[in-house]
Amino acid sequence: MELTEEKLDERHLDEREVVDVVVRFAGDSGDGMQLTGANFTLATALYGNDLSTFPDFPAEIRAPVGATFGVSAFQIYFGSEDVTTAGDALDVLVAMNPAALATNLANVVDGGLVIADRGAFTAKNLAKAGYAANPLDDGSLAGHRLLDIDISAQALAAAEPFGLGHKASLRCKNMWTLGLVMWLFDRDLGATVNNLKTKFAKRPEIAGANIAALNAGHAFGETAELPSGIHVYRVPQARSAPGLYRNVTGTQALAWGLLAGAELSGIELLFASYPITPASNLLHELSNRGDFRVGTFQAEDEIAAVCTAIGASFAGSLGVTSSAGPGVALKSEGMSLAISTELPLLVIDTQRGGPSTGLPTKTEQSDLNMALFGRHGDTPLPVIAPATPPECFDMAREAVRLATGYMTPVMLLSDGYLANAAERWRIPRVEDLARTPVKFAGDSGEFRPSRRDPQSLARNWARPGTPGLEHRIGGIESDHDSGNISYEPANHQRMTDLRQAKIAGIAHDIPSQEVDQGAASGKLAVVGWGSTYGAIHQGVKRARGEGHDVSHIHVRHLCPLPRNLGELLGGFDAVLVPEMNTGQFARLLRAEYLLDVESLGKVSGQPFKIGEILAAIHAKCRKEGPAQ
Amino acid sequence: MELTEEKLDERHLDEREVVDVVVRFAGDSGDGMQLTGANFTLATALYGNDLSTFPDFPAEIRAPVGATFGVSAFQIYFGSEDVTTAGDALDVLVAMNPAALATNLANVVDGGLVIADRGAFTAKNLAKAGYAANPLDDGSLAGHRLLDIDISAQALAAAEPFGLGHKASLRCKNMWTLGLVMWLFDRDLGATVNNLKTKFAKRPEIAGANIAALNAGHAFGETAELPSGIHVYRVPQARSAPGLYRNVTGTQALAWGLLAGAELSGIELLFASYPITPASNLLHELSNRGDFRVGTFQAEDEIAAVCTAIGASFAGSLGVTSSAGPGVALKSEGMSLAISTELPLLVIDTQRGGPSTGLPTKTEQSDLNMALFGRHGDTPLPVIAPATPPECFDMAREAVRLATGYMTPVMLLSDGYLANAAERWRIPRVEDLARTPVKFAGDSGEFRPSRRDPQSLARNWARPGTPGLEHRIGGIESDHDSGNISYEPANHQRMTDLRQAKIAGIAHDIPSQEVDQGAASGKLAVVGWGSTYGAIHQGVKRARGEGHDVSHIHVRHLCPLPRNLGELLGGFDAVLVPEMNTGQFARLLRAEYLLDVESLGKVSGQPFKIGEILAAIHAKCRKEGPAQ
Amino acid sequence: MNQANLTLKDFASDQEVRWCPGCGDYAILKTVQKLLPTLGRPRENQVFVSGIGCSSRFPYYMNTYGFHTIHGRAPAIATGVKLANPELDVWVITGDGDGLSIGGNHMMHTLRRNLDLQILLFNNEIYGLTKGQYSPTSRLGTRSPSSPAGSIDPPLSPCAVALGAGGAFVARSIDTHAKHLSAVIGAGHAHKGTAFIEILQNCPIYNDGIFEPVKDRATAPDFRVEVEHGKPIVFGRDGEKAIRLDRERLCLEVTGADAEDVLVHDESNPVLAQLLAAMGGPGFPIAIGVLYRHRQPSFDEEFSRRKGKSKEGNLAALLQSGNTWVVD
Amino acid sequence: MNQANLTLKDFASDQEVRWCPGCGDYAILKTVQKLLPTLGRPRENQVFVSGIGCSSRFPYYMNTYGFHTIHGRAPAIATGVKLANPELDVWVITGDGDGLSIGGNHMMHTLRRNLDLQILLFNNEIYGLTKGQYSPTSRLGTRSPSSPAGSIDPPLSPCAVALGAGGAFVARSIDTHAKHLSAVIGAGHAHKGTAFIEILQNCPIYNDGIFEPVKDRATAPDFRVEVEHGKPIVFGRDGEKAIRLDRERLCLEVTGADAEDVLVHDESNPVLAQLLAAMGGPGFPIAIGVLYRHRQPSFDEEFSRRKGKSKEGNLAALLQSGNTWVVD
Ligand SMILES: Cc1ncc(C[n+]2csc(CCOP(=O)(O)OP(=O)(O)O)c2C)c(N)n1
Ligand SMILES: Cc1ncc(C[n+]2csc(CCOP(=O)(O)OP(=O)(O)O)c2C)c(N)n1
Ligand code: SF4
Ligand code: SF4
Ligand SMILES: [Mg+2]
Ligand SMILES: [Mg+2]
Repeated sequence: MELTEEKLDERHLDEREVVDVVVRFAGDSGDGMQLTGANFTLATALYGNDLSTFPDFPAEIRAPVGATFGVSAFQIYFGSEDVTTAGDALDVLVAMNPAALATNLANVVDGGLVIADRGAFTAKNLAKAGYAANPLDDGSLAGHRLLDIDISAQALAAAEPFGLGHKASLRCKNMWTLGLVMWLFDRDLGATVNNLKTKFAKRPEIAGANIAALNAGHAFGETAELPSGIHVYRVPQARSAPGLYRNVTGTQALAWGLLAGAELSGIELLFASYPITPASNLLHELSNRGDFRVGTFQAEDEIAAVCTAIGASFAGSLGVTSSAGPGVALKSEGMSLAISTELPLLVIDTQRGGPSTGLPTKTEQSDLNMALFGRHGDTPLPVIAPATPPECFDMAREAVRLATGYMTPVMLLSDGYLANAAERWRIPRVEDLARTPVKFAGDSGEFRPSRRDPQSLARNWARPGTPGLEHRIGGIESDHDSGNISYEPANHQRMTDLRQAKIAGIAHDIPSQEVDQGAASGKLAVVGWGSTYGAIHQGVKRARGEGHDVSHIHVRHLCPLPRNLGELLGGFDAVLVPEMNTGQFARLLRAEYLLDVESLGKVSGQPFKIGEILAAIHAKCRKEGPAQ
Repeated sequence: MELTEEKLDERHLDEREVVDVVVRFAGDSGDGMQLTGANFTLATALYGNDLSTFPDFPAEIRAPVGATFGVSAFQIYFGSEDVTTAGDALDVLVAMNPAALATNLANVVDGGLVIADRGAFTAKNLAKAGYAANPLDDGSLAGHRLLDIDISAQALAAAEPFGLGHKASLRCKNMWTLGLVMWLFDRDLGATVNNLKTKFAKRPEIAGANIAALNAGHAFGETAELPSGIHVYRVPQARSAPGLYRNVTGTQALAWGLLAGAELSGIELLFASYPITPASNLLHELSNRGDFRVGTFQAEDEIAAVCTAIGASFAGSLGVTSSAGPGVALKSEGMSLAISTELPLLVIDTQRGGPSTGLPTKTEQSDLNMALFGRHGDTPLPVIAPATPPECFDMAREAVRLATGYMTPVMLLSDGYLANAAERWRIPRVEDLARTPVKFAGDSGEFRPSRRDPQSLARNWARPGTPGLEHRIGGIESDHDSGNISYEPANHQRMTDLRQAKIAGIAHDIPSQEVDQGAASGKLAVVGWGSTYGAIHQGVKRARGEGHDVSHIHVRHLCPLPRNLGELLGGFDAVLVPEMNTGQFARLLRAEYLLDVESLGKVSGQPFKIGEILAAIHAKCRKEGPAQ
Repeated sequence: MNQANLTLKDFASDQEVRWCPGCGDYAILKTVQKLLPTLGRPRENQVFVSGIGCSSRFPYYMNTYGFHTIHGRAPAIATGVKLANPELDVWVITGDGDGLSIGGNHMMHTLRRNLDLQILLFNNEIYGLTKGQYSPTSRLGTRSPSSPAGSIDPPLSPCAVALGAGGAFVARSIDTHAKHLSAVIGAGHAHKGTAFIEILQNCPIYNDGIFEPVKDRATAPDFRVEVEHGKPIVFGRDGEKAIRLDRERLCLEVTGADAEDVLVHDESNPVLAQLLAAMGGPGFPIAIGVLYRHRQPSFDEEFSRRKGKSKEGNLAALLQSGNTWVVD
Repeated sequence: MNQANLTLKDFASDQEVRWCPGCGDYAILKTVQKLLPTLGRPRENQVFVSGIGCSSRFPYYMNTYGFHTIHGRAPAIATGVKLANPELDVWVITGDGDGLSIGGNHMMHTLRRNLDLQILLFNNEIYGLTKGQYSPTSRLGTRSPSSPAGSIDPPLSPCAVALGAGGAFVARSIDTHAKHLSAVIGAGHAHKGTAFIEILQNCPIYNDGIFEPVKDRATAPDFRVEVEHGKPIVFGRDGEKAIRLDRERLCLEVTGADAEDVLVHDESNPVLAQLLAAMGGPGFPIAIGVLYRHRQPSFDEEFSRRKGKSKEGNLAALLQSGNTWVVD
């Protein structure tokens, strides 16, 4: 199906009270936009809004000042309920320089607010951004609300008393801007002030200057004469279940889920990895966690990483490895070994734009085929995919459960968007989390590595160091009964069948597929997996609001698929699968259920917009008949 | 579908003239069975029979004498027409020792002939083969024709005059046996005599002893009183198109096809590989061909091999690399680079039993999924598979044509059976082979690596060393127009679509799918790919002979599929896909055409038997209604 | 099981040994099976990890824990085993192809990290299992199925590579020289850190006799020299020859055993180790024994120290760390 | 184009250079762009092949043939380029991560084969592109996102690895030391065989200043020494210090420039090369310049000789070789 977009033309800022808002902070890499966004996010969370955020880094480490390709941005979508994406279009754009404006303006809604640092709109910067004339002056922003302030000057003034010198004082301009935006949405400055004090505990003059700038920005909003139509907007608090909350990124939640999984299973993790964008953060996150049941190992390459993990699993830990597409491709021979020797293993793929080096900092879901089929021989393994940042916590634990419970490698698919996006999370109580204890073979009775649990078909697991359980395993086909090498034709067939049956059997041990939104049968099912959740959720919600008979089904277990999925999908006249690839999951469903599943592919390195999902639903409903 | 077998109970030896016969020579690795088989094959070809052969090596390099796991065998199926497999069951078994008998007897048809060297049925050898009593004496061979001769003694006697000493004289027993079997089928000894003279040109006494043994074996058949029912069998000559013929293995034909492809395209090949069973023979074959347009390079590993090939392609040669499953898995990251940079490349996978190290010396087709889907990102490439040893010659040329014509990596799938099996081949005249010349970009006009042929969508190819065409390529997404790095979302979508369209477009440039046997629509289509051709051909032929409405369709282009395939298959009530994996091609057809294609999987390391195909057809026809 | 009473038999598995008749691997297997009971370490703590190759079948024949993995990756897998459980004695069994061709990178990095492993590299200068192609240690001009006109790649010297990678225990021995081999492997086991041991191994099928001069009783005294720390480097049938170092030109020379400046082996000197590793060629013996030994912290010691605090972390506290808020 | 008239500008592509401000890569780029027109070789015969990393962006900025490939594999891809067309000058651009971590094996085997390539390894002792994790050349204790408490793996010495692999041209230079760098690269280009050149490169973002002592005008004379064949190894602000070799203990020492036994550099001596490659640490300067140079046949020369007969083969004759028969 052709990808088109519908503009969600929501002129939020025309009202004083708005349901939800999208704000984007954009500037040079050195402008501190990520820090600004993080503090605004925290204030927003404390205010009580639901929210979703996404940092958007440039590919270059440090681009020259003022370059369009060096723009670093942080986007936040917040509102009074059910926020699940970082937003399609911008209500507010903070542009710290011309490049930031040039690269983001097209995304601002009509009547949206642009806050620009006039001080940075110098001739040089304008030229770098490709502007012939200054857009702040030539009327090209007429359709928008505009706040053009010499923020640089304002920040310098606010920082002056702290005697930092020009360059360091100028660095406070992001806090000045933050103060202003805080005022705009009635957010409290307290948490940011505390953060600044902690961060610069050893440099109180820097903390002071930043806090002064923050306050000055806020005061500016309160006192200055602003153009009409710019004022404080109220975003009502979200209705949320009671509990303790925090913000969490996909990577954080994944890391913590692994730690929780280890603790709940009573097993040690060995996390072996080789850096690669956007997967490295998981390595970084866990490298700090030596006080938990995890050791981290930076290997010489991805092959060594997966092999080290496999070695750890042989020795009775759970080996975990993590990479992005190019690195996961290199792990495939190792994974085949783990399948053949039936060792637990966790492979986490944080997908990015492909093929080859592709678009390393962008998001995509195009490694699904590789996860399912990318190994030599018949090599089934479970593949799972969390849908949201908080869900990464649960799916990491699920991966640990499946790997150790079935003695199998498990692939968990994340992506560049999911890894970096943050959402509100109601922190679970550790006591409430299900325990999934691992059992090792004991030293009683005659031991064979090939003995299996009749239910799960998992072979038993003997830890080296246990007297009496000495045994050998390897990647040559092994005899079903003795576990020794076997070249017997019938045995190879039997073992192949067994490997299939073991993985297929997991379908009995996972939740049956539920419908996320809408009826369990009807005209159209929009079926997603992974990080497309948020956009599909919103798109379906809006379409349903318009009266369309459409449901949202989101699949977390991609292999084996939930047992009821075929029947469920069969109950719809049409099935549409939006995914950030050329239709890989759609193809899986077609082969599996012989349903004429349609693919809505997007391969641009960008997540789906709500408007794209909505447009596809509209197109589909037009084709299939009028809304009911 | 469940795999079962039907015994093709053809008691060929009950007649004096027989349509076809299966002979298997089996003995210790040191017994020279491969040489024996090769000479018998040549005599059979010269006699004018159609034939198909398969050597069956043990996994061990040199097993201890007399061990069952050390049995080396050579099987030949020959007849008066249309021989396409090495045969299901044995009409004649030559067992040079008890181990050879023990491991092969079950495969001999009732009334089949067993020729055994009584001299090797010593207590020690019997014990090693697991016999409590001597099967030559205890009546256990009663259902068979038996020729038990002290071949060792006969050979010693024949070799005596040449003064070689005991050990070397004993080595002549295979030639003695060959002489006897030659007599049995009225074959001429001349070619073998010549071969022996050439082989032992420097050791005339060895040549002499072997020739004497050969003649003695033949004379024994002519003169000795043989048990009733054992006599000379006449196998009528095959009716063949006129021309020059030879025997050729899949590996040989593949190697020669590559050389021919290079010559016909006017391009140099760089063949870079790392040894692995059963792919190494292709490296060996080409390492001897320095006088053709091919350089061979033994790399340090498979990754280096594929990368060296890619480098050669960048430099204006055609890079070719070859491996089996574990090695091809390692090449996947490199292949993704070649797809992204649109360089020609040929990857040949001689599939073996998997997963992991699996069954290295056995055959399987379980790398299809990997070939189609085993890379990160959306990475389409053409996948083709020859069906018979002679066809390897044509498909190798086809691979060269596609790779250079479309600037794309191509995967060619062979397997352990196809690589080692030999069939009769009518040698084509080189003048008759189609030329597929490669065009390089010239130095006229403004050059961009991204410029493409509007028809094929292939980008143009500039050879380093050409003045004025200096340019850079790489694995980061490149701009559709300029070829420079581009992180533009819309461009990535466009390039992704382009890569899909380029490969999909090849469907217009390949033959449409034909029906190998039977009608173009009907009750049942048996659809195969690769080396299963022979068994399916025979199975369908027999079923059709019995009056069943069944057709055989064999697919050579697996990606893209022939344009008419969907429609063709849609014309059958049922589609059955026998393949040596758990149903990978069947799944592809299901997803592609939404037809309820059924899989007949065999994963035992062994090729299909005709009887297995036949049984499946019977089962299917029973289900679908009586034969018409 | 009482460790003290274990014998060779206790270390032999029930699997039939399937190397070719006459293969040097048999001798190495016997030596290791005989050595292990004498090391005073529990059998259940012994783990043999191998890649793919004839040599890599080794673990199947040891009645210990064993893992026959994939081609070239044994050092990486062994690293995982050791990091997961540093109590284990981890042995890597590899070949010249497995360990230096496809597996060269893991070999290099394992040596650099100095993980406490024993690496036994069976060097037969050929790819045995795949039927005899030349390997990265094959001599120039080696004719093989993939180099019918003779190989053109200069070979690697395994010990030189190990030293270049920073290996802290580098030794060489010979398959059938049981006493020497046993002593060298024992020393490697005693060394805390990566012990790299090259074992010259005959492949009678594909590369027969290449080490014959250093193995044959008659010729060996002229073609090999056993170096020992603190001892002069003397060889020859009657110990009549010796090695001296030309300290000006920095190269080794053959001299008489009675010369004044016979070189005394110092296994702590890396320069000497490099010279001895490279020694060979016309007139020179090759050196066997411990060429280099240098104690330095092993990676697993450091790793364990870091991991020491494991399990002290409080999960609930982690989940609640940083900024949180309550909705009631 | 008339090669003789080419200048630096002709070797600069139209792509905007995108390294961080202050990155040492800029200086190397300029040096190479300036050097190439002086080599007397056609521009169209220059091919730059790189892996992945900041350094590996290099080929984009050269107006020559260029291939930005995948992580660690540049030497293998360059091998293919050179074998396909030995007329080309093939340059490999790589980093400490690209060339020695993931790519260590190809590096080693390329050096061993002695293919005629120039390998420039930009050693900033860090993974720049992936935002600053420690690399295999990072010093012990390096704090980075993946080693927050300090790294525990001893680093590799690139030149030592190259020598261990049998490298026949091994040199070291410094990003901003343009004259020296240019001379060393020029020498590498002139060398027939693999020229391995380690370039100490500053990454101001993730590993700023690690080479400051050897780069800073004030401190450099004490911290580095330029070795030249046949010249005494002398350093210090006033050339007052020198290196001598303790020929008994086989180790280097710092002495006065007026000492009698100042070491004279001999680039043909592998032992000396190893000593100089390893030189460093408290009190010692590091050596820059050509540490080792040894002419031996290059792989591509041998390969081409073998391939010489190409196209002589007759296809029809091949297809009809061996046993055939006619059916009429
Ligand atoms: C990924 C992969 N590539 C190639 C092979 C084929 N292979 C198996 S063993 C081997 C070489 C063995 O040589 P070596 O390590 O010297 O062992 P040897 O047999 O000589 O003891 C090769 C190339 C494989 N099994 N897996
Ligand atoms: C297969 C693969 N693994 C990992 C990466 C991620 N990666 C890119 S560059 C790099 C390291 C770069 O370090 P170095 O070679 O030292 O180059 P520098 O950036 O420091 O110049 C890594 C780990 C990748 N692109 N591909
Ligand atoms: S091929 Fe060589 S190395 Fe392998 S088992 Fe046989 S003799 Fe030993
Ligand atoms: S990160 Fe470091 S090495 Fe990379 S471009 Fe920036 S300064 Fe240079
Ligand atoms: Mg070997
Ligand atoms: Mg670096």
